Amino acid sequence: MELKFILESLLFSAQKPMSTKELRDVLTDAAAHAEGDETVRSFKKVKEDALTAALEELAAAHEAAARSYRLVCVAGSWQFVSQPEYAPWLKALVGHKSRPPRLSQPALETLAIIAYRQPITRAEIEQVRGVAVDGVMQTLLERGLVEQVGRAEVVGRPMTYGTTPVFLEYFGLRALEDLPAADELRRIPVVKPESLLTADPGLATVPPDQLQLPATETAESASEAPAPAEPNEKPGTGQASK
Amino acid sequence: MELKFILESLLFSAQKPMSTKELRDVLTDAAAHAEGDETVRSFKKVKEDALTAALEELAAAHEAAARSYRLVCVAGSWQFVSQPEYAPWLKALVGHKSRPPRLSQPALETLAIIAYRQPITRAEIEQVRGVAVDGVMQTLLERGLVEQVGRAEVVGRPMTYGTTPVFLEYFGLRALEDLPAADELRRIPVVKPESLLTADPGLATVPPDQLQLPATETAESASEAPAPAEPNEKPGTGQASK
Amino acid sequence: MSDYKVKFEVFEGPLDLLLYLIKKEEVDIYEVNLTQLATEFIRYIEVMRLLDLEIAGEFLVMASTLMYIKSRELLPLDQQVQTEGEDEGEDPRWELIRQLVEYKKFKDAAAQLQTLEARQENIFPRLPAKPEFEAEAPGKPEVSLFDLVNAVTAILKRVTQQPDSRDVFEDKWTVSEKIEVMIKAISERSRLKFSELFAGAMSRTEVVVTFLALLELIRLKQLVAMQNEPFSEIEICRAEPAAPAPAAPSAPEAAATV
Repeated sequence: MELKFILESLLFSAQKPMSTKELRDVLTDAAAHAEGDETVRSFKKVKEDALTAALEELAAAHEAAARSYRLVCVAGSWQFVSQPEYAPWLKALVGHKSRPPRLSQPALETLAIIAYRQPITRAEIEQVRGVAVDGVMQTLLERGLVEQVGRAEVVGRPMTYGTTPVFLEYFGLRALEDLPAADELRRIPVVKPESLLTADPGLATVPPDQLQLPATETAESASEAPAPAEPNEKPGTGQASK
Repeated sequence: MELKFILESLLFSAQKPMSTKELRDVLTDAAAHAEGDETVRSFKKVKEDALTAALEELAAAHEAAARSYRLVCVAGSWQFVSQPEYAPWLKALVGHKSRPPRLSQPALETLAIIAYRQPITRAEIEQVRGVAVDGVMQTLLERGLVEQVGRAEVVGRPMTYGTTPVFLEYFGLRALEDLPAADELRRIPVVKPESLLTADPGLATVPPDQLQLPATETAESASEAPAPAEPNEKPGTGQASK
Repeated sequence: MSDYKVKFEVFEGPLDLLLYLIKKEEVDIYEVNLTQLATEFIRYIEVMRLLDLEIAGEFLVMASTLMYIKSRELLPLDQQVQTEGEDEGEDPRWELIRQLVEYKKFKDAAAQLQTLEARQENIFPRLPAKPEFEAEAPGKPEVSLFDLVNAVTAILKRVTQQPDSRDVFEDKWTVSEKIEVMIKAISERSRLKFSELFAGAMSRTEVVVTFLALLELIRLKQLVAMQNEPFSEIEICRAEPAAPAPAAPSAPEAAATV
């Protein structure tokens, strides 16, 4: 029985990185429970040096084997890690059992509109956001953040929506009154500087009428919108889910 | 990028054993999120056969490497496991947890009969063992090693039993075909003659052919069997199981 | 007495006892002398009776079968022929041997399962920690709209508590003016604390206007709001200019740590 293989079996099964001290403790503990097993007892007091040497040898062997994982020492603790080039598959592996994802930006904006303007119809939401909200509404309804609260007394009597107690819980609010400055946020007119005009009126807090811009203006501003990057798709935004 | 190493990295990182279907799903999912990555996309539709072949190759490579762990297939799912000789240290690592009690001799015998002859009725099991199996069956059912799988098409339509995936896991078997000496003990599917059915309700299966008697003889001998008591229904047999 | 009982129960039934007796004789099952076997079996049962032990029904059934076999053996040959002449297969001796052979095979199979069971106890599956992917940027998650909204609530409360906030009734600030102020501030210092944006606000309205300006700039991808950890102070900084090559994902450094 070689020390390095004992260490390998430990590191391969361990759920976290292990320091040489922790490995040594396991060897000692195993020896204490070994009863008559002389082999197990013979590893009772392995020197730190011998441990480190065995681990180095092991790491070199795995490096040489050039498999999809390596044995590495990070901050004094040893662990097996997968090679970075397999990340696309490992992400897919982890992704399968991911918790409900964070709300997307469109979902948050839609939710904000509903929160401040409830009860509100789908058409009104779309007027504010400037885009269809079917998919987003579906998500919000499924996650129980919004619900149907009645019907608007207008032609067609469309459904109206409002937020749920789950919504308050999700954002750590005690009540709807805790939404910041509801009154002000509803009333404040927004007059945007020419240079920053955009195509989609997206702010939840602004009444639709104040966002209606002449069509020409909108088109122009869209084409000259500064830095047309998509931050949430850029690497480095950290927004990234999981 | 070789398929087998991708699979290796997945099994290396997976939190549970994975079937070829699950592995395939991960490959497909990764391809769907690959965007421009042609390598990742190239594994979008790997055939089940190719997967299995790659896994077998991988398992053989790990076997040949003779390290402290192996890649194995248990109950149709692949996972890395340690070699038994490192158990003393791994037990120390996990803290000497108590395991479920080992199965008793009667339980093992009953389980063997069910494993090789499934689907099988309780009466048939008792006929082979020569004793009642009520208590033992209870234990096996509770531990999830066997389950009801249907009903025999004989008088009284008694329940039939079979083994579960837990059974394969418990004994570290890949499939029922891996049972030792399976051929010899496995039930040969033979349509049972009418006479036998009426003679002994509950007997759905047929003894292995090398032990088989001509149907008529069996029927007669059964009806003529001396002391036709029902051993399994005798109270106070004290024999019972556990 | 209970000791005897326990010992007796070591046999998993009459077949088990018979196999034990056969093994003791060191003969093949097919060649066993059934008459002798019957005698021995019945002797066991007699001992049990003498000791007044409870005897399982299966043993009694087997005893009577064996006695039947034994009695047939004792019959004169011509009478045996008469019985057997009907059909060889009904021979209870053959039936018993068939049962014993079959039972023996499963007993052996059970022993093999036991070996596997013991082996399996010493096998430990690799149970890695869930793979983690390093946050793509140095750990600066963007904050949600509602993190901002919550933050502004606190500021509004503070402004409301200022005694002179009502004096500044006439509010000159517009959202666009605030936007320009903010762009200027951020170009001078790359990073601003959320609270700094509101530090000079004299009224609720000014806070709200500032906030709307901030939201607008975030929406226009001019600024990003970040929070190093939940509930820490939100920071505002310039949005990074668009990455020229979005085809360079951060995969290489995203090694899964296990």
